Amino acid sequence: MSIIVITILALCAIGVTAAIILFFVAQKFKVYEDPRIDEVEEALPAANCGGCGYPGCRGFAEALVKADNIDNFLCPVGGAPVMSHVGAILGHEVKAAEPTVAVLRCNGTCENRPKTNQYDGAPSCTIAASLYSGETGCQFGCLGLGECVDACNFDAMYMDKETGLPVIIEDKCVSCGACVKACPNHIIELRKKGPKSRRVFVSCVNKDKGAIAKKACDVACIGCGKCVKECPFDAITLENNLAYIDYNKCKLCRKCVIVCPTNAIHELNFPPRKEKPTEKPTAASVKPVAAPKAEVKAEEAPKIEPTANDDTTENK
Amino acid sequence: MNYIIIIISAIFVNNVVLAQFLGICPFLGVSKKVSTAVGMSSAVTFVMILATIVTYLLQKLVLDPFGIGFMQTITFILIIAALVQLVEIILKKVSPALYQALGVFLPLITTNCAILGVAILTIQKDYDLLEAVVFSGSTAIGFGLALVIFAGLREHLDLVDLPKGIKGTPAALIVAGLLAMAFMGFSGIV
Amino acid sequence: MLKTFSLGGIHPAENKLSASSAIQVLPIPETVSIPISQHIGAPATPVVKKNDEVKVGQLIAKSSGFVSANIHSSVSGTVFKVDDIMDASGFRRTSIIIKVDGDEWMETIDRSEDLVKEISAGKEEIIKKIAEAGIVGLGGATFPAHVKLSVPPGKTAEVLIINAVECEPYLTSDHRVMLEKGDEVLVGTQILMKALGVDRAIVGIENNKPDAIAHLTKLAGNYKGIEICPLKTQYPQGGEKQLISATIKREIPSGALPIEVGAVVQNVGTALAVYEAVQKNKPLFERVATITGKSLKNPSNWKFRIGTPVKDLIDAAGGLPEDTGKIVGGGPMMGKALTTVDVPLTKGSSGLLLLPREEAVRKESKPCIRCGKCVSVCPMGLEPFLLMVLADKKAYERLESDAVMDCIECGSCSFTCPANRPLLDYIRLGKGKVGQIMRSRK
Amino acid sequence: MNTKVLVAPSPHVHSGDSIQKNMYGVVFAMLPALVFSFVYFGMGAIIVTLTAVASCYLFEFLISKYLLKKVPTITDGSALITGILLAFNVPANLPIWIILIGALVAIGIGKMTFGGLGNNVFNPALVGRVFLLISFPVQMTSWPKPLGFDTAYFDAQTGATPLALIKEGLKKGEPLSQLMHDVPGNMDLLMGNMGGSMGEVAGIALLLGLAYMLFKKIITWHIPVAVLGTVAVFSGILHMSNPEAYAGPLFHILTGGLLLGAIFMATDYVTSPMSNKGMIIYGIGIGLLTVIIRVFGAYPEGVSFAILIMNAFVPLINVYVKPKRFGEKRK
Amino acid sequence: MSNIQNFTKGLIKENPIFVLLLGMCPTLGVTSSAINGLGMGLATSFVLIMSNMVISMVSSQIPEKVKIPSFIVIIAAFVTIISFLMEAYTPALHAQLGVFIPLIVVNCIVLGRAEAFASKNKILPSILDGAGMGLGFSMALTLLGSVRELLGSGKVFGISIFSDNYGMLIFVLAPGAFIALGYLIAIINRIKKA
Amino acid sequence: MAGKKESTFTNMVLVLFVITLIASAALGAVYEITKEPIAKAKLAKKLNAIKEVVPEFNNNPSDEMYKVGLNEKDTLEFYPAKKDGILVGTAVKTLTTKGFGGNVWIMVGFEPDGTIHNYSILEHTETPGLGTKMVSWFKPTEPSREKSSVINKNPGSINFTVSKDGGDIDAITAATISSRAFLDAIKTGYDEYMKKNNNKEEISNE
Ligand SMILES: Cc1cc2nc3c(=O)[nH]c(=O)nc-3n(C[C@H](O)[C@H](O)[C@H](O)COP(=O)(O)O)c2cc1C
Ligand SMILES: Cc1cc2nc3c(=O)[nH]c(=O)nc-3n(C[C@H](O)[C@H](O)[C@H](O)COP(=O)(O)O)c2cc1C
Ligand SMILES: Cc1cc2nc3c(=O)[nH]c(=O)nc-3n(C[C@H](O)[C@H](O)[C@H](O)COP(=O)(O)O)c2cc1C
Ligand SMILES: Cc1cc2nc3c(=O)[nH]c(=O)nc-3n(C[C@H](O)[C@H](O)[C@H](O)CO)c2cc1C
Ligand code: SF4
Ligand code: SF4
Ligand code: SF4
Ligand code: SF4
Ligand code: FES
Repeated sequence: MSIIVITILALCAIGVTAAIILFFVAQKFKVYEDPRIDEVEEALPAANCGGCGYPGCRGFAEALVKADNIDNFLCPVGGAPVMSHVGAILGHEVKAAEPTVAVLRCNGTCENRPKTNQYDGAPSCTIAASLYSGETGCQFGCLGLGECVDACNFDAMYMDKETGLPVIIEDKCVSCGACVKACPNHIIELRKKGPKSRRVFVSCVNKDKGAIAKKACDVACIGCGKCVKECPFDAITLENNLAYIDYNKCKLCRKCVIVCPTNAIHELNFPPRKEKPTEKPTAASVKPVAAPKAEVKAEEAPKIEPTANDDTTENK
Repeated sequence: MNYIIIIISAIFVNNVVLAQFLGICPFLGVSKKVSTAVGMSSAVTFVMILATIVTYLLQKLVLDPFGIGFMQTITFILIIAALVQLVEIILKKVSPALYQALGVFLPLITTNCAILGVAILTIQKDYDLLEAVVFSGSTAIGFGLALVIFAGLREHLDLVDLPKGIKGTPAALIVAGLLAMAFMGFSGIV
Repeated sequence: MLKTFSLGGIHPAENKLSASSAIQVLPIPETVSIPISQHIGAPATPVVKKNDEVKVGQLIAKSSGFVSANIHSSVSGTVFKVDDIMDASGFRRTSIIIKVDGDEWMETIDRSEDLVKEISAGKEEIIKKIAEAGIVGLGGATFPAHVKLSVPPGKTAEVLIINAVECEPYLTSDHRVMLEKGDEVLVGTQILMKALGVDRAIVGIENNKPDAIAHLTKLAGNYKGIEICPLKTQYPQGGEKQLISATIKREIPSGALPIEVGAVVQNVGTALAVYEAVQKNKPLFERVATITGKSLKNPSNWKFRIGTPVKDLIDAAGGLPEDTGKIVGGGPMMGKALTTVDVPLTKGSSGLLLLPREEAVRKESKPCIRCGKCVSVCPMGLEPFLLMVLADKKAYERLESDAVMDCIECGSCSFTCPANRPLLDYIRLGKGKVGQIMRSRK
Repeated sequence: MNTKVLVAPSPHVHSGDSIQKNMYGVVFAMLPALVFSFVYFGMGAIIVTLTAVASCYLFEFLISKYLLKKVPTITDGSALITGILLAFNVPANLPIWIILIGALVAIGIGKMTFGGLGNNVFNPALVGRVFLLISFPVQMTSWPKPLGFDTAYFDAQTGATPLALIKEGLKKGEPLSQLMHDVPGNMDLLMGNMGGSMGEVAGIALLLGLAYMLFKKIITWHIPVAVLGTVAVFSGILHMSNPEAYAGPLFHILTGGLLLGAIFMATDYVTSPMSNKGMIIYGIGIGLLTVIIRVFGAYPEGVSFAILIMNAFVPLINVYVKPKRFGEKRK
Repeated sequence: MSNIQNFTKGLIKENPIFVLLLGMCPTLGVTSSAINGLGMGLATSFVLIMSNMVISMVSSQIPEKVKIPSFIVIIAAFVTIISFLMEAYTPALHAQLGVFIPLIVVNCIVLGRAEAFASKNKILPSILDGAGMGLGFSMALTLLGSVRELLGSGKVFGISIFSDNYGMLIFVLAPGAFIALGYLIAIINRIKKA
Repeated sequence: MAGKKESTFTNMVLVLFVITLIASAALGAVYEITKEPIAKAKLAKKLNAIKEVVPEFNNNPSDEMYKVGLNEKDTLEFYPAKKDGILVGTAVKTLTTKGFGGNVWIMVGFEPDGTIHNYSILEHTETPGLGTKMVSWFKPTEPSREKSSVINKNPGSINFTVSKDGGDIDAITAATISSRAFLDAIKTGYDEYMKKNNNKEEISNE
């Protein structure tokens, strides 16, 4: 039995001595630190396993407190619950903003925009853009080398081989803006998703004078200003020969779409339209399959997600 | 000569990580960058030597005389945990620069089995105090060597397009395996 | 052992097809389009407007800053319009388009062929004249010459180096200029020496031009302080830093200018232009260029008026060959590919190379096999394979610490890489980004 | 013009060098050694080589096509080199199934796991070889006699390499001078008159290969010279300190896979440093480790391990040993 | 989270080895045979369950500052207990596992679960969590042990599958441990994706 | 968290104290409980090892165990096995330091004349798959491998070294070092045993 007594005595002695020493040393050597570090550390599992890639939980906590955005951090032990808790402590809650989605503002398909030369350099839009104007007569349009697609971490984009343009899969796009940043020609824009994903926008960024633009690309905005006049809500502005629709003002009346002589204005995810049967073949290629005109050119139309009847999208 | 054998054995032949499987978690976790790996190695070296001395004395002065050798695990880990915390607190105050370089790795060390493992192995191998210090020091150097080489390899792999399933831990483990295989060349040196 | 630079280097096939073809004069076209930005620095400001009458050599756009250059009309006629036209890169750039009418020169220009050896102008006047004449570096960089000659306070120039290397394959215009205008070039060199206040000049010539070396060596006896320095044939000997290293064994530190080691480098063509500007009052409105290519009927050297369409030059040399795959403005290593032949020749046009398609098309890029050949050829001692990966991964900090800004874009790495990797494409990208970052930090 | 003009950044011309040219150049340089091995080891060598090469090709093809889902690039010739070198590194009587495992490990683990040519960190052929050596020590250390061999140091069926012979003898406490009587003379070593793996025996053939590769600028001199020089110096020092315990430099250089390793395997582009300075450090490391393992370690032969260990250092070397930059102050 | 989930999540979704990558040392160190893997797994499970249980009971009484030391003491006690029990009743296995038994103390899984789960949950969920994690750990260790044993000596749990002449020795040695685990995780990643 | 104790000094020390108290009490208790079985297990192990290597006996060899120092650190242990008081064999716990991985401990049983009855490997650090083969290599069941057997051989009467060194025993393939070590251990045991035995015989003869 004596062994038990010794055991107890020894261990308690060690434990208590350690505790006392620690306590006093801790008092004596106190250093000020951001109190949030302690808070965050508390939220972490304290396994100190290094699985996060940081030196221990405290190291991770410090990194978290310093970071502006904790999306790319993960504690493998605690998983998502811990991370959201940390997010709450640091006030990194996702702001419930109006949903936006990436929109491609170029419709210069191989068909609409004839190639004038052949790019043979490294397959990167930025490299091509810093070298020259691109394979077509339009110096503003999509270069078609897919840098935006590479930038997207959510598999929300792919290059359509037939059109030579990237396609955004609306359902997958989380509106992170990576593609917007990647594109050297600033063709992609994050626009308000709109009710039932319905959107109207000018699918062109060409600032050349009408004649030059038209020569380079069949569906270029030629800056004629008809849409500006047509719009009852003053949502459209014309600058540098290019129309732009302010999505905050646009009420989705679609009048501009009809008057545009080059079909540069696109409508997305609208139900079929009865009036105006006159065909505008080129615009069909990016309009959803649901649109009536699309049937004519169904074969050539690229695979666009049939989102028109999508219930999951935000309905405001 | 004895010391030389201990040193070579601990660093190369029976490398803690590559042959003894101790301290694998930090080996895999803190090896993404060479600079961090160096910091971690220095911290481990420091703590490992310190811990070995303290636990050695504990064993010889307390556990053995009282015949409570079976308390080894529990007392050692308690002591190591306290020690690490102590070092951390003191370092933070006394030398913030050193703390930045080493201290941040300290919490990670408590749960590094290499520390406890070496403390226990030292007792098992029946070393005297000086041998114990040499042993723990060179074990730590062996840990550092493996860690730094490995971090270099991983930095390199970061710049390479690895196949999807392999990227990350599997690649790290396989590289570690090949590294361990290469280190088997040292076998038999002592 | 012939002199050469300290690190790396390659020896591409020389292909100097037009070396023995004497400089011809290209007929004046019906219209010229003269871009207002033909130099490094701020674009010039047009001083003429539609329907203005202009003479040859008349100022039509004025330098708009310290680093900028005057632009003169290369023809006489009427200004048709000042408008955006497509440049060689397909972007629209402002140009002055002039309808040609006769060939009336400004009266101030001395049109005689006599050699004027006596340098009457003083230091300041020389630099002023050079600035007025709109002279830019004709070696490729088109850096305004007067800026280079204005040695910043605290620095002293010790030696002038004349870049007569012409290390680019195919190109021969400098070669021909040396043979046909040797004396003018040497007088130009003396003028530059005077402007810089140095008493020593070195003309670096690669030994694949033995006739030029012989010719200039003979003439140089008549001029004080000019040495002709034959160099081993190796690309990119013509790079400013390489040439300095080859001729005076000094290496310009990273990020510094030649003046740091007491040197100023000017191209032979520039020397000729300086001669004409200072001694003959002739602004820079014409220059010599090579048109060449293996399938071209008549590879040759031409003196052309700035603003002449590229097409005219091609037609003069026998027309565009059937198999042309790439039209390169400049040499094959550093030149710029043109999208169309409907663009004007400019001050920077030192040559036009028509590459057959099969030679021009790039081979498929393979993964880097880490052979290290790019490292060993890089004249700047960089690691192109690494810089490419870093640029691709957007690791700008490491790019900077791995000295991406030192890259002179010589292309030796891409040329050599057995895996056909587009190294320089990415390095240039990285350089651009790092440059932006560095500037924004200031 | 019927086709559109090309536009690309400069440079617009290329040297015409290609991966294939380099790889097949190496293969060509290995031919003399291959011929020697066929002559010495006869049918066995032919079978081993063919199996190794064929299986390397096969595994590379299958893995890249079905696991990595990439277009297989087996034509680049690197699998051929791996196959030949794997064969060069094993005894000529190795059972076929072991060769298959070796090829699978070399290509599968050593190379394709990292994504294929150019990405691996360890020399694939050596990964295969060492894997086999550790896994099948019995088969991997039973060297067949070269044809027409009649020195007295063989067991019934198999022979030992000169290095193994010396190691065994020294362990038993015999003096070196005694042992040296049993091993072939330097001339024999140079001509391949000894036991050993297929490719390592004929020093003269390997040197021929080296000359070819240097001439063709496939490799530079740095690595082979650094390796061989270090081995010569280090083993020379040991030898002078105690001639009875340590063999001399020439013996070390000519025996075992040192020449094979220094010429064909340490020089592998993918797994060696990029800068000249780095290559020399790497070569010195290999030389030191080789001698250490040979003289002090359990394995009689150290080159394979030495190269693999130094492979692991290559990324560090590449990061910390930069080429001399232009304009940098020389120290 | 239901109790069932508390239990099952450790098996696959949050498998401590294949997914969380914790407790690597014993994983690699003792899995040279299936039986060793299983033994280690069970020993660890015991500690996990018991420490989770006790910690969930007492954690509300423990001040923040001494949380970790207290937990460590509790865990270490159980580790020592299991070590005694094994030494008494399965001495052969105890000898095989060697130093890795005391090292259960520093196994990140044990402390990790104590902190992340047990200290914040009631007894029953904590026990289930421990059991699930323990089972996941044991399964993983047994799997790795089986693979290594099979490749290394042609056996699984000592039962011959093929002649050990064909065994690849390297798999029972250190390098084989890393390599086998690496590929196992790669395969599991791949299956999870598919 | 509600009800959480604050980190005051007393709380800290108190809690830690209580926990260590309980932990150590539990530990001590378990230690006491398992002390016996552990000792038993250890003994059983030893007895089993002895049983394996000597002919049947009915005494307790541990009681009659004697030790012989080999060097300053290591000692050989001798366990005489007697059936009905007559010595039928002696189990010798012997070792060699020449193993590939370090020391190898072997329990070898000698019949009274020194013939090897059987052996078992107690502890070793040889390489799995190579040196470890010694566990069964030297007691083959196939007659064809008779030459590698040590069973029923007397180290005194044959050349007890591996055939490579000119001896009569075939070494483990590719593990000559381990084989040498193995034979060395047995020879050591044999020599010490014979020394002791001869002495004893002399004593008993007197
Ligand atoms: C932004 C900039 C500033 C320069 N400033 C000077 C200068 O102050 N003095 C000078 O002699 N050269 C100056 N240079 C010219 C360079 O030294 C060099 O001659 C020019 O970039 C062309 O060289 P390259 O063709 O080798 O690229 C400058 C160049 C650039 C791009
Ligand atoms: C890679 C490279 C090669 C060059 N080759 C030549 C050349 O062959 N001849 C030349 O005059 N300038 C060449 N240059 C331009 C020179 O660096 C430098 O700008 C020029 O000699 C300065 O003279 P300039 O201002 O009169 O043009 C080259 C530049 C680089 C970067
Ligand atoms: C990693 C490794 C482990 C080895 N393990 C052993 C071993 O346990 N026992 C042994 O005798 N030889 C072992 N060897 C082999 C010896 O180094 C030596 O080559 C062998 O004993 C020579 O015997 P042989 O003449 O029968 O081939 C091992 C070798 C290596 C490289
Ligand atoms: C000079 C040279 C040496 C090579 N040596 C080897 C070698 O030792 N082992 C090997 O598997 N491949 C070798 N290769 C082929 C190739 O580089 C190797 O398979 C890559 O490591 C695969 O990524 C060599 C190639 C070259 C050009
Ligand atoms: S990169 Fe971001 S914004 Fe662009 S498509 Fe992908 S998810 Fe949407
Ligand atoms: S949208 Fe922009 S980034 Fe995307 S392919 Fe077109 S040019 Fe490239
Ligand atoms: S382009 Fe730049 S990186 Fe490439 S060789 Fe030339 S200087 Fe070096
Ligand atoms: S030359 Fe090409 S293949 Fe060789 S290292 Fe450089 S980038 Fe890689
Ligand atoms: S189990 Fe994590 S370091 Fe060993």
